Amino acid sequence: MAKLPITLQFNGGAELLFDNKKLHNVELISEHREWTIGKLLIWIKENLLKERPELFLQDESVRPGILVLVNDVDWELMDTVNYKIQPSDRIVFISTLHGG
Amino acid sequence: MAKLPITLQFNGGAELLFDNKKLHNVELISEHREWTIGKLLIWIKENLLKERPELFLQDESVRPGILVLVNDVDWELMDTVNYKIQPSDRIVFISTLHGG
Amino acid sequence: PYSTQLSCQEISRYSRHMLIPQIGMKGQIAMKQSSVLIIGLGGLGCPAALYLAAAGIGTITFVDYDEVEITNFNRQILHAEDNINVSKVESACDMLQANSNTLQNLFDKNKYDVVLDGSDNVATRYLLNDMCVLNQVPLVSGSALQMEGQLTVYNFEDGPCYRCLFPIPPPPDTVTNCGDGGVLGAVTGVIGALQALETIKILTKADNVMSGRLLIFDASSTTFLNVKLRKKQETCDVCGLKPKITQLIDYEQFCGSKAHDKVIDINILTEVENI
Amino acid sequence: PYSTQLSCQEISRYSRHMLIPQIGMKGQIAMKQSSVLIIGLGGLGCPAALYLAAAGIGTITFVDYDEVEITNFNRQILHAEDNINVSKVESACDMLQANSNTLQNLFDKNKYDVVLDGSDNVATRYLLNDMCVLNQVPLVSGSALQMEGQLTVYNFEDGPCYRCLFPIPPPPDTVTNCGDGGVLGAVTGVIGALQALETIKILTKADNVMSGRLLIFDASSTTFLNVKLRKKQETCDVCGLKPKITQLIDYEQFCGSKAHDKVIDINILTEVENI
Ligand SMILES: [Zn+2]
Ligand SMILES: [Zn+2]
Repeated sequence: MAKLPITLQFNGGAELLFDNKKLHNVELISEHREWTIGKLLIWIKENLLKERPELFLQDESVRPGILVLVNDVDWELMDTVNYKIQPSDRIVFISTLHGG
Repeated sequence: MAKLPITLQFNGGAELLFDNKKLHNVELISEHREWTIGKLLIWIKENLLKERPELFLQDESVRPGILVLVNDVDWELMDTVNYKIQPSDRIVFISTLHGG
Repeated sequence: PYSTQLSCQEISRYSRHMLIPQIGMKGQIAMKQSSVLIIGLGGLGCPAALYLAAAGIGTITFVDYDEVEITNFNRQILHAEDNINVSKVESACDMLQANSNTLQNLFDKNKYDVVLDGSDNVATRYLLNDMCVLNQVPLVSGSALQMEGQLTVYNFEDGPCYRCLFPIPPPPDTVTNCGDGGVLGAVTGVIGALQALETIKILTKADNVMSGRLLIFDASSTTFLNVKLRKKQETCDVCGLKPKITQLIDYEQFCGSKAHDKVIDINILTEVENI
Repeated sequence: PYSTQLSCQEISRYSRHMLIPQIGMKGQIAMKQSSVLIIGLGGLGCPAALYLAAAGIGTITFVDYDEVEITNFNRQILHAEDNINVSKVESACDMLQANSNTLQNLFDKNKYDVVLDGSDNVATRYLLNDMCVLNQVPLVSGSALQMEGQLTVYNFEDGPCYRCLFPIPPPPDTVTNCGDGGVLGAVTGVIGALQALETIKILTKADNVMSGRLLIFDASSTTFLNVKLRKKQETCDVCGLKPKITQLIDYEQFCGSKAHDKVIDINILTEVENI
């Protein structure tokens, strides 16, 4: 049961769903299977997300308007929900802003 | 003769002494001895600095007004000229600006 | 004069720009010959307009449907206090001592080199994106809320457009505007000045335009994240290989929300002035 | 009114700030009761002054010894075109509709909560640093040249002062000023707005002030480097354990150079106005 330490970051208002805390250092327990971001989203829903999951998740992905970044790179370039999480990865969930 | 690849960066006008090039990827050849920043300064003088070394170096260190950063940390916190360079280090030499 | 394209007075006025190697006389002439459209004269549009006017852009066109209110003064630095209830476009033109010239179908009659998005709602952002893709104009996009700001350039070279990143609009109840959430003036100042910078870089054909990258500014820690974005998407509804959107649509319906903050009247662009 | 310390009009005016959790009513009242000194009304001082005035800082004092020139207009956005040859302090006060009030020995008569350094030469920077250390006031320092800018806060809590970082002034022939090298207005806009931000953070007792850190802005790539600096140095000549400097010295002699850009008359602070 190896441990997979990663950093989660929420910005652009997404942190409001997580006790207004932007940085979360978490340890995933990796039994046999690998951790993908898809799996991480479910873990977040079950472990971190206190209320109104529909403001964060939709159809097994993030809701429209949230951008996911893996080590400062758009997850679209990293195979999105299928990306295999590595130790020390920093995964950022950023809600885009529209004000001006 | 192991190779020690590092990135050198010059900013704030210091790049003018280096062909106006801000980023330099270089490989130091590490024979037996370790490379310190003190030794690197001499290497820079002999290999990269084309003219007027006194605008960059003074008394075996950088001239007043230049700040040295090792992986985004002030070299004063890293033992200055005695810091032992590690592979992939990014060492930034920044000339402070005074205009407004 | 040193140049047939710049007067002696212009050379004095812009000398501190022309001394910069990346700008030079060539860049200054390019800026003089350029035309920029600024949408929204709020927290972002005000500083962006100030710095673009100060840089000597030849023609700047403003669009804003709103009037000046007292709640704007914490950040909308172009509007004078006696201009409460005056249109923002007039108020900005007052301040920049500009001429006025009302227009209707902006893109029909004009070729803009850059559009600068300082709007404050999702519907306008999709509208401007599609307008820029259909007219092949780069879109310098800024946004801000509370203590955060974001900056990127859409539809520039092989970089993505807004729809490449966000094919589906966010659910309306997840969107907070500045009227509800507040915004720090200095944050809009940083982002607006950065929008002016990117505009100048595009006009002067500089390298490293913020296309395919997103700058995320967190003012509460004074940190900037610079992240790499996807390229233009082949599947994009407007800039992709088989675009479904080939003319402007009903953006309020598409987003399920009004362009509530009134930066722009989606149907008729009424208040427009050039400087 | 909701508060005995803010009028209804002030509550409307600053509502977009007071909605921000990190500011709130408490922060707004703190800003109203604060006094900030801005040195230099050039490229940095202009946007900083605009955003601080817009944020509702109670008293802002300007110092600048210079007059408005045509070469300033690429970046010094507070000065109106008809104000050529007018003092910069007067010109800024015109624009911000401020009252004027001439002072002499600023620090003798006033307690500033923050000093904002928008000066443009080495001698003034050492003078302001020592003045702030001797009077225990944080110094929000910005600088810019061509396409680069730098920002940090000196003399705040256990962070370093300017002399901790730079005990010895740079050789005069290594210093380039904006008159020689040029500077992009949008770059001074970004740094000036960030100086306003840090000032507001200090006044509202926010976390993560840019003390012990340096922000390095490269506009040619739109990248920001945020680096960690040394702490206050025990050996520092002015803020250390055994300071050698216990009163102001001759800074032009110390630096071997004139305060050439005339931001401040080192001997007599002549042009000063409060808003
Ligand atoms: Zn697209
Ligand atoms: Zn010190």
